[in-house]
Amino acid sequence: MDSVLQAILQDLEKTFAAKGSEFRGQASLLVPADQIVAAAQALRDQHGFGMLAALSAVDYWPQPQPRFHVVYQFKNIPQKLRLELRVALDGNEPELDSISSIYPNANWHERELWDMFGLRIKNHPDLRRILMPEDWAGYPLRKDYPLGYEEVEFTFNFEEIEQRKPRPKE
Amino acid sequence: MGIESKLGNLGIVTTTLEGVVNWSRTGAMWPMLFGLACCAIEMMGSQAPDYDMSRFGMELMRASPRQSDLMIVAGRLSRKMAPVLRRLYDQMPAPKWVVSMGDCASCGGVYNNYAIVQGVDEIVPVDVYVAGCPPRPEALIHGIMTLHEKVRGEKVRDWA
Amino acid sequence: MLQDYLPIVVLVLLSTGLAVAAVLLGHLLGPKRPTAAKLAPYESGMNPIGPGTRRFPVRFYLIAVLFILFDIEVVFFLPWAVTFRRLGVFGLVEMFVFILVLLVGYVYAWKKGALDWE
Amino acid sequence: MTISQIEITSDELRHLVSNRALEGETLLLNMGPQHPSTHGVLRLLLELDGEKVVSCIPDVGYLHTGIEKNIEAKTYEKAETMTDRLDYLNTMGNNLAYCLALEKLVDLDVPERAQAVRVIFTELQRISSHLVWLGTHALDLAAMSVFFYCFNQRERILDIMEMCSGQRMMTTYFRPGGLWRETAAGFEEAVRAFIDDFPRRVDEYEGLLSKNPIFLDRTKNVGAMSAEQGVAWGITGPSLRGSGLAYDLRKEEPYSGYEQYEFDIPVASEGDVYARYWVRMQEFRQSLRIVRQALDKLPKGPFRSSNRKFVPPPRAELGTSMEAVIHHFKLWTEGFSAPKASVYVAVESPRGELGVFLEGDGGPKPYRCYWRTPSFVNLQILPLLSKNHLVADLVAIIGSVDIVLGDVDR
Repeated sequence: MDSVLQAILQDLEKTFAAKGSEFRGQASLLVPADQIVAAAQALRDQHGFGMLAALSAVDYWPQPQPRFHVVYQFKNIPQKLRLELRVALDGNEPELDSISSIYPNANWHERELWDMFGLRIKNHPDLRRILMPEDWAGYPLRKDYPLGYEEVEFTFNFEEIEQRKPRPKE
Repeated sequence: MGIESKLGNLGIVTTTLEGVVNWSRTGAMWPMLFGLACCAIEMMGSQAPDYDMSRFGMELMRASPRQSDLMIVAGRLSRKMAPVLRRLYDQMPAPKWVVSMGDCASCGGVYNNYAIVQGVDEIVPVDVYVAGCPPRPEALIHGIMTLHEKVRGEKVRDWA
Repeated sequence: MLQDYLPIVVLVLLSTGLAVAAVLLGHLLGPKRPTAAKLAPYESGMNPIGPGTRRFPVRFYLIAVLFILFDIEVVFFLPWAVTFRRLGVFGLVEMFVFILVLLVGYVYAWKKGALDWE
Repeated sequence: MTISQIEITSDELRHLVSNRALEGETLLLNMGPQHPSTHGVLRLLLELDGEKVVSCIPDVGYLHTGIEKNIEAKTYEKAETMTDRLDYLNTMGNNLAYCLALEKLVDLDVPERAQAVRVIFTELQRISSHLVWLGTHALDLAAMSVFFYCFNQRERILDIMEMCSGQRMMTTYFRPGGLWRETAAGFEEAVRAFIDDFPRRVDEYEGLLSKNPIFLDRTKNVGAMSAEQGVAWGITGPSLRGSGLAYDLRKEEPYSGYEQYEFDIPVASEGDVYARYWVRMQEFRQSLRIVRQALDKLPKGPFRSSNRKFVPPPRAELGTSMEAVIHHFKLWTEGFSAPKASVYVAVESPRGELGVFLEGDGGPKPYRCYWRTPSFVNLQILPLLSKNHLVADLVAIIGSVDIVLGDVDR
């Protein structure tokens, strides 16, 4: 991790009470949930991270304390730097502030977080499901959501599965 | 095909009504442009000059269901897309057939999960299943040839 | 004299007859299975928003009229092109006058801005 | 009869549609999932004032396949077959991104020859993906013959891929630690024959389109995008390079040996549909340059790393050494396990930055594998680009942003 990124990390750790870490040369910063909008604003304006490359979430299901980690990947194009910001969220229906006012492309990413993980995003311009049908129940990418697969048909259970398989209404 | 086969060459060809109608239906069966995913690229590949599906009367991929006779479901059908597929199938005029191209359309394929309809035959009645992920253009054309044989075998009773 | 027009009459009768026959046979013999879904307007696979017949801006009508105008102009070229040799220079001048008149109309429409969409 | 009596289907909320549409003055139209020029199952709710697009609301998800959920249910090695179907025009690129992320997570080395062959195949895949883009983009603008020429050339590339990996599109040819198998005999001759013959074809396409007045009218200053807009919206790839910013991950963060090859990044400045077209046409030639250099100095040596903890031993060894049998058994039943950490690796796919966020939990199955796909991000700017354009220009803009719906919906 080169020195410029080191300096940025120290500065962010002080101002936002964050905890930096490093793995295989990639810097990561754990920021408290309510500081995320300020941190994103600082990253873009002071440190020149112009692009929000990726925004996703990880579900540590059985462990309720920080149940979700929302992971932001920022990219500083002029200085060729990448930084990962993590936000820990607790409980099954967590809330999160939207940064789509700072990075416009966070709009769809946050809609996907809501759709796939059920993270309610506050003051998001248009929070709807993006990938699943509107009336879909449940949040698919959560660890406690079953993969929802169809039972594999063998010769011994072929008949009963055939009955249960929906037929096209002609 | 009719009596001239017994009485020798009468200079005219006699056939049955089924023979003529089925021949005309297999002659120009226009598929509907309904590519979903990776199989759609292979379907475009089989429409392109190297494999040229138009040799079998499939010259045009009609965009609207009103002018197409065959629906090739090329790709994986997601739960959100299922009602759309059913609506398109309903909006096709009467003599219509369905070819389910690829494993994902035929049985859900590698995706045995919440998002993919496990086989298009849950939504629309399928005539020919083409296996492969994605099936080679030759496999798709072979599937269409089997469909043509099936259509040639149809009887008047089926149309009633 | 009447004999000369016989082929045209036969042509007209034959063509309209064939067209009408095709449509009529299709209408009479073809199976009709209207279902609610089949009759719904097709909107690339989705539930159509609003009825099929909706109010359209007048610019479409303007473009349609301009097209008809210049299409008929082309239709008049055909008889001229067929008898081009026999008409000779007189036909050429006559046709250029005809084109000139329509050109004035075209330039007027162009300058008035009827052609671009705004 | 105002529009409010017509129930707008539940997924179109009224706050997105302007009130002119509610009074019925502008026309609400679905450019829906089944449309010849949406390059897949993309649905655009268009609000039209005559032919002019007042606003366009993309609605994606019609090809959502739950790939990330399926990856979490498979071991690291088996999960790679899921990656082929993501961006089905860039299967080798997806494999490369997944393998690089995995190799970084478990710190696995890749021999020189495997890196060079990976570069050759990724560039060939870029050419084949650009060929499909060019074919369908020109088809949308009524140049039908270009579609046939492009697909004819694409078959040559698919033959090379089938020769080595046994499959035309879903290759899964790259494996963690290198390649699945040594390249087939006759591989170098086939690739050399292709790169000797292909430049003539690119000039042919340029001759057909670049100075064609109809094509120029349809593409010049349509859907212009500035570089700042692009970066703010996270646009990457040829769409951003068309607006004047030379941001190419093969140069920014060289991976898999890209720093050895010298090639330049085509950049245009206008940022309109023609600029993006021009950038991709130059990328044909740059990819050929890379393949030629990689082929000339293709090193000999092993095609896969010899680290037995992650790479199953060759079958010949199974007869002689006991450790090989143990490794073989462990790797093919339970699979190798990765440390409890996360990694983000981004590669340059033909559409932009393709990033893999891979998180391991110490077990043999990926805990979370998020795909930052370029089409998902590039599509967000479509409403901005298509404002106040005609519907015909919207078709050209969709073609120029080059989205693949498998990429968008994952």
